Amino acid sequence: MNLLSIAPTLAQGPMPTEMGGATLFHYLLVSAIMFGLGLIGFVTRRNLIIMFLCTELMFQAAGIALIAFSRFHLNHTGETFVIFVLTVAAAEAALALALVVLLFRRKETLDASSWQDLKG
Amino acid sequence: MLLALIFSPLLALLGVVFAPRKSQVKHIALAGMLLPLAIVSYLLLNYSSWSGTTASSGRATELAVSLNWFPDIGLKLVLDLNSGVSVALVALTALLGPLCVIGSHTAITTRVRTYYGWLLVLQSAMLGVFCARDVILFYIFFEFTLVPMFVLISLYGSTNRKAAAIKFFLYTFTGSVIALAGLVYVAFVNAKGTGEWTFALDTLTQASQRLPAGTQAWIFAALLLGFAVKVPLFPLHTWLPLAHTEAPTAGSVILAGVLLKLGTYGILVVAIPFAPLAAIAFAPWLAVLSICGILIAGLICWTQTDIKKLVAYSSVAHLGFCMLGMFAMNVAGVQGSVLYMINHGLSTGALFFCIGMMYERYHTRSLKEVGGLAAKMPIWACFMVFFAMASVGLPGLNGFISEFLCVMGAFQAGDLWAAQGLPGGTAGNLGPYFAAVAGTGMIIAAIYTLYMVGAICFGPLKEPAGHADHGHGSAHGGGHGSHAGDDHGSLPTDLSAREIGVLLPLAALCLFLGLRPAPLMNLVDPAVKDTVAIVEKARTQAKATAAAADDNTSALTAR
Amino acid sequence: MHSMMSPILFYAACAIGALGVALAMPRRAVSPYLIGAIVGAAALGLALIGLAVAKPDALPNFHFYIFSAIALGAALRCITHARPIYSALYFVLTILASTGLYLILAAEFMAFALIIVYAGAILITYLFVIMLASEGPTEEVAEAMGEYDRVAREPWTASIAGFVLIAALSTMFAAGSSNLKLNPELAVADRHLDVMPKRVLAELREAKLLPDDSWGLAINGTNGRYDINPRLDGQGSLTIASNNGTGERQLIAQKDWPKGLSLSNTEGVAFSLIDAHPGAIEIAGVILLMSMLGAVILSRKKVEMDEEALRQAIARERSAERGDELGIEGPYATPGVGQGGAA
Amino acid sequence: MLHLLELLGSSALATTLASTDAALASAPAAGGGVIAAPMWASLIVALPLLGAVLSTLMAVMGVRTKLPALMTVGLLAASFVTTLALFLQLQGGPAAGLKLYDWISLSWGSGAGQTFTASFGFDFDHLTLLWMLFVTGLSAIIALYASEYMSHDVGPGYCRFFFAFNLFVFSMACLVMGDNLLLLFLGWEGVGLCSYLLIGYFYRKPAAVAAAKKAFIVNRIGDLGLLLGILSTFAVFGTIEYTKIFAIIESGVLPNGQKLAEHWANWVIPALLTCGAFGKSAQLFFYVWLPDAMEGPTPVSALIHAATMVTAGVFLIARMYPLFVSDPHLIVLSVVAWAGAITAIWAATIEMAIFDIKRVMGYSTISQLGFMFAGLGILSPVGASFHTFTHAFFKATLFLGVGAVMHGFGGQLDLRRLSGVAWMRGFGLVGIAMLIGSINLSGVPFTAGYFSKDIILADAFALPHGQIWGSTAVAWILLITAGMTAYYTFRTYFRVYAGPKEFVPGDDAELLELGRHPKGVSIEEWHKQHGHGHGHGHSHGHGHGHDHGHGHDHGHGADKTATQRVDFDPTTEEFDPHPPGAAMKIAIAVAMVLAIAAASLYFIGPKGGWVAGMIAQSSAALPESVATHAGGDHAHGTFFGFDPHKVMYYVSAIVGFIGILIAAVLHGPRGWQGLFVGSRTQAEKSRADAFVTLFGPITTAARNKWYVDEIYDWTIRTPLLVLGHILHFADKLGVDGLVNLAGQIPRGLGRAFQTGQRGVLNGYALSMAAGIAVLAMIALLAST
Repeated sequence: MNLLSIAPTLAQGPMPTEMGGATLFHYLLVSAIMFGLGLIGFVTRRNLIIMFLCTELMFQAAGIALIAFSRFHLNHTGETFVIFVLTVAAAEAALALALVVLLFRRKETLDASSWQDLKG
Repeated sequence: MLLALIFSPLLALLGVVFAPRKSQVKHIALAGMLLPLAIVSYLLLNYSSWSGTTASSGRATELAVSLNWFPDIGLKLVLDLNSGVSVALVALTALLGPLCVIGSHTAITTRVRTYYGWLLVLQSAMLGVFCARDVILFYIFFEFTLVPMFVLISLYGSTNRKAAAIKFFLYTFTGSVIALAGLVYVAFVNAKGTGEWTFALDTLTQASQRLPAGTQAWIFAALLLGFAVKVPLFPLHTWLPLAHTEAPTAGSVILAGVLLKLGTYGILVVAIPFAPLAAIAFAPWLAVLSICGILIAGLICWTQTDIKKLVAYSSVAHLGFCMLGMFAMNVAGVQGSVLYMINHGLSTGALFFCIGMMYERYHTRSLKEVGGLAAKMPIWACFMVFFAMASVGLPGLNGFISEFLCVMGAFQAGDLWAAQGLPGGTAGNLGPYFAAVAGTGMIIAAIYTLYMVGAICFGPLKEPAGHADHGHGSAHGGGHGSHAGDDHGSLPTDLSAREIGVLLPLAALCLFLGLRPAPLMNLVDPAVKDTVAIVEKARTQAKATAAAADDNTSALTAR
Repeated sequence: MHSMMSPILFYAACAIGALGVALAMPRRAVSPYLIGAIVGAAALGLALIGLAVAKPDALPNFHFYIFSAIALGAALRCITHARPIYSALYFVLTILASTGLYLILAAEFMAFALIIVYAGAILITYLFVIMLASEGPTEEVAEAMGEYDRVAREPWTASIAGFVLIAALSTMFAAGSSNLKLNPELAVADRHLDVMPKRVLAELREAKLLPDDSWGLAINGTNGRYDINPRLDGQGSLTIASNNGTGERQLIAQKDWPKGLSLSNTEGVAFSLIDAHPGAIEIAGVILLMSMLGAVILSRKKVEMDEEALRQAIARERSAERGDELGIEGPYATPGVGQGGAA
Repeated sequence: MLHLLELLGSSALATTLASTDAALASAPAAGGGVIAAPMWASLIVALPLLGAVLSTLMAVMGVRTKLPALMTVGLLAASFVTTLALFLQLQGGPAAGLKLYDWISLSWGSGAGQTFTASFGFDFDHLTLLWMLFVTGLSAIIALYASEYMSHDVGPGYCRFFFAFNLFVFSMACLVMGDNLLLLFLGWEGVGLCSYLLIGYFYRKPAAVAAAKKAFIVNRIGDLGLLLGILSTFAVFGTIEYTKIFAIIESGVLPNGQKLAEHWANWVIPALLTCGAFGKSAQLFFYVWLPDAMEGPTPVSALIHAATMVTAGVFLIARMYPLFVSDPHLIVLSVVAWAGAITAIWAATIEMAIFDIKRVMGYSTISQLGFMFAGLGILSPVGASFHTFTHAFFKATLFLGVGAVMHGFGGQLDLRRLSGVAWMRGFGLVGIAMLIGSINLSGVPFTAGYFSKDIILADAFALPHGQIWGSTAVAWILLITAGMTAYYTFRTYFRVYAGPKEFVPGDDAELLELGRHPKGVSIEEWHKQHGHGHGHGHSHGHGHGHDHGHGHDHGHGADKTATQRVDFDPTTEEFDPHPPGAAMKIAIAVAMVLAIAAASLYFIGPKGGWVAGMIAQSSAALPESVATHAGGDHAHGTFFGFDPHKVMYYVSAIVGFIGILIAAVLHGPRGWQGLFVGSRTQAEKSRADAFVTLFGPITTAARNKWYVDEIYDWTIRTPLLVLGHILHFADKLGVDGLVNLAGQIPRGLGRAFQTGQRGVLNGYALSMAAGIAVLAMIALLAST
């Protein structure tokens, strides 16, 4: 598809009709809600793995926002950043999960609240 | 010269840090302390040559040092000794420094470098406060005394030292931060008026005096709060007994001898000249607080069994007299107040030395455990009685002159005399009642001092367990091995020559200043009169304003 | 905000959403997640109504609704499901739905990359770890789930905080996005055509826009680049020049360009990455390398169960009347590794 | 450099010498009638000071001989000679002044009263000379006495004693001769210090320490009044120099133009000064310290607490008499008169009941001081001064006698355990001295005490009604007290000095050592056997050094606790009274002679005797306006219609004899021959004891000093101490509590937020999220 053909409308108005009339705000709203859910999950869940999953959720929310911005601005910087986010998410998954395994071996539990050695 | 005076202890600090052997440290430190003393002595000897004909404020002496520091905000490094009060206090500081080092030879045996190093830093900072003629510099020196003292208390104090050090630091620091706010505010107002930032003491003093009474009240309150904590004025005194009790001997001596004077000096040199109108308005209330301090602290002294705490509380009472004289704000009162700073430093410092010497031998300060030491340590007891008498204000010794002048200042300063046209009064808003009530403090002083002397020196000999078995004349070998670093085997039963050497100069000065205070009084007289003149000017100004207001109202009513 | 959606309805939706999420959280008693889900859906609907009320003529099309509803619903279940496995799977669903949104946003490359990397790689790792780190399944399924899975921590506070944040973010987004203007300078859409002359020539040739084979792309005299100037408004042009020595030039307006003469999304991303953000690639590479090393080191590390945990584990096991079989040594604390273990 | 010297006052002497003339030259203009005294007059002050310094040096050098005593006696004698020479030079002339240097000098303007100067300078007028004569003279005598009395303590203690002794004389000289009130205050507190040091001389005795403390503190209460008086004086008169004050008083117009007679200063300042005088002279409720002060060594009691220091109050009032009489209503003098009378009779009641002979003398001093104050109060400065003068000698004699007994009998002071002392070997002189002292005190005709007391009594009766409120009542009280005085004096005399030779040695270990020996061995043999260094009697003079050849060395203070002495055991040991040695005897004899000779002064000079002449030439003389009413031939008051000045000779003699008679009946020998040895048995003594039962609890109360000490303890000391404790706790809990509370605020906040810092990851995340949410909301609300 030719971006140029839809560029003016996308930039200033709703989405092209064939893709729906969503504006940037709609995507940002979805992103915000997803981020909020991820945050809530991170705060409420005690399972370390789920907590990491929730951070992934927040990454994802950020990704949607970035892609939407990228689309809005008609450049690819946002997408580049999503790649970066993806990289970080992958790295985090690798490291964090390794840590989780380690911690689990230590205490036989995934409960985040069993790790409060820094408690003041 | 002044730079050398202030920084020579720091020079010795290098020596202390890099001395090849620990045993050399105290000698280097002593040298570092003696250097300022030598400089001060030299300055005093040539007083006329550098002070000029008058040492009135606003007039730089030959010694003045003025270096740009942060020129962008008008911060300068200005040092001068153009006020007799500063000269006297610098001399006191320079004198107590070496004595503290000598007095600590046997008391401090662990972490020697740290101890003497901080002592030197402290000395430098204290000398700096009295020389600084730039409020920010003043404030920096003022605050920098806290750190060494904090270290000295928290490392070398007795059992409860940590809490004492923290309380000392936080309490005084909180106060002085408020004072800083006041100082900066004045500088700000001045900068707004002139368009140029400066922190020069004289400039700010003049700028601040021009402010309206309402503003001055706030400035005075801020400054006073900072300095009154240091003094300490009555309800703000609670850090002092704790700090004194826990501090090592030299710490107590310096605390009582010099650090408390930073507060009174600040009030005299900064707070009152900055806000004379407010000072006049607040004087009776502050005098009431001072008197409360005299009486309440005095009575509390009487109930103490910890001798160091007793002397600490007595400091509160004594400084109450000092403040009373200062808030009389006439020549006699302020003169007495300044003399009190010096005299209290000498006599109470010496008392702390004495107690420290006793503590080194018995490792207790409780009057329940030791007593009647005159039988065992007659020389010590003689000094103890002597300094107790000096601190109780016996005529002929230094304490009396200052106490008398303070009370006299309070007595004179009232409209009572002027209303009757009597010659002996001065302007002011205290009066004979203040003096009379404060005078009862002299009785209480006698009560608690004699209680202390009677318990510690006289009566049947009482020693803590482990000491009674020492035959007289024999050295204290063991018997109290519980104390870490206890190597006082060399301490004789009575005072050693070194210890006598510490106390004797103080005793001689007490006696000399008691019988012939004229040199000191002449030295501080111009500065005192300047301060009083500032207050008098404000007083007449306030009266003129009030009279004008009266005229207006009467004119209105007439209409 | 008002231009985008009705604030009152939106804030009400946030409140209801908070209620729904809090209700949906796993808790000690029977979790009313169904009710929570319904309430959450109601909230979503309310938000939509809010959008509709504010701008009835600009309703997004249903693709957006479907994908976002699936994504958010799955996300909700992801954070509320008591079982980690299901959470992970719901997360995959979220990812898939998100890719739908990506596609709508014309980010094909990212959509597929997301599926491959996230759904494919990362989530599989998660699943592995979840299985690795969960207690073995037993007869009573509920017992196998840890207390920490079954009970959420402070659901109400968290929901309220989260939704306050959502409300705040949304409000800001609304305000910000309505003020946001496209900056043509930053729009790069087809800008990189001048660095791929062969492709441009091929397209032109195929579209028969070149008079003959001797014609090629003209070079701009001022900057020395091919003179290809696409513009966002379609008013751009490119110049071709004849190579036969006459120096003849011809302008082709943008509207006459062949359809294929534009950058695909993948190409755009590639240019963006390599041309505009080469450092990011390097950094990403380093990060990945490091994380790989870290993961290797961490997973090789031998750990000993710490004593207190061991006691608790034993107690747990005893209470489950399994203590005798397992003994003191846990499954991951083999004898003899104590000395080398991390303190 | 010169400037510095000037600054440090090293050249003080030079400048002083130079400025003295100038000062003195200007003085007459300001104060009138002051001429320059010769420079050597300052020796009166300087010699005792030198003595103090030398004593210190001797202590430092470890002198273990009687050198300090000899030095002191010499210096004090020289001081006395100087005083005498000065007296002879100035006698009959105007007052002289000598200014050494400005002690405190302060000025805040050039106007009147804007310069405060307290110089180290002296005024020599007849009042000060009168005082200085007996102060220096008696101190020299008593120093001689003390040289032997204190000989058991040769060493640092001895030096300490004579240091304080010298310092006392120096302070007393400053007090008396100072030319301004502040120098008087210096002396005033200085004598207080010496009194403190000397009462507490036996510092291991808790009673002595407590007594010393009490003396100092009670004195300080009075001193506050004095200090405020000085300040008021300066405020009102603009100066504290006597000559200038007197000049103003004489003119009758204050610097502010008001008339002194109509100004409050004429009674407020005297009232304040009187407060100080009462403290120092143990009048009214201030008296409590003086009996306790008898804990000090007896020479100290004799000199300080009987003859000299306690009369400082009398001196102060006499010194400032012009101001006292400037009040037309004489309010303060009325108070002084009544205070004196009440104190006199109050102390007398106690004396009649107690048994401690030294305390009897102490209370007797209070009582006699009451006489002096009453004398001042009833406008008889002459009587008061004369009585001070005579009292100094005869009371010193009595004290020295008591000291000899105490010294000889192991510290025994209970008059029930001593009898017939006068007849014992070596105590004859003591007996005679006591008799002479007693007849003086009792007012037996033609003794010095008789004349001096007469003047007071006669002047009291002679005073017209209304001038001093209730002067006749005061007179009657004094007359009754005179009778009581006679009674208690001779009660002591008859019990202790007359009667059969019996005694129980006291429990003072130091003094017991002088006379103890095993049963069956005479003391001479005992000492010979043991090579004891004890001097005995006259042969050794002052040879009580125990510092050699004996196992326990108790020669000096530091070692005393180390040597535990075996208590005196009457079953195996005997005690021989230890008679006074030569030094003590000489001192007693001289004092005795002077006590007798003082009577002759009544006949020297103009009417009223030599003292009257001295007073008349001093500032204490009654001004004409007052004198026309009081004293002299213009007496308005009468004694039953007779002229009191004539009839009082007989009345007081009769009263005195009645007192002696009662004492003789109750305590004395039966019959004429009873004055001699063995005429009365131990059993007969209880005649008085049977008699006292009649009074029942009154005696007990009097014996316990009317429980005044206890009352003070419960009304002042304990409440204050309790208040101190309360304040201490209030300080700790309240003031410091507030501070700590302020310190707790950050800590509490920290605690409050600590719950968020549980170490739980979720918690941190939650707080972070909530924080961001809140911040975002704030930002939003702020932007809209």
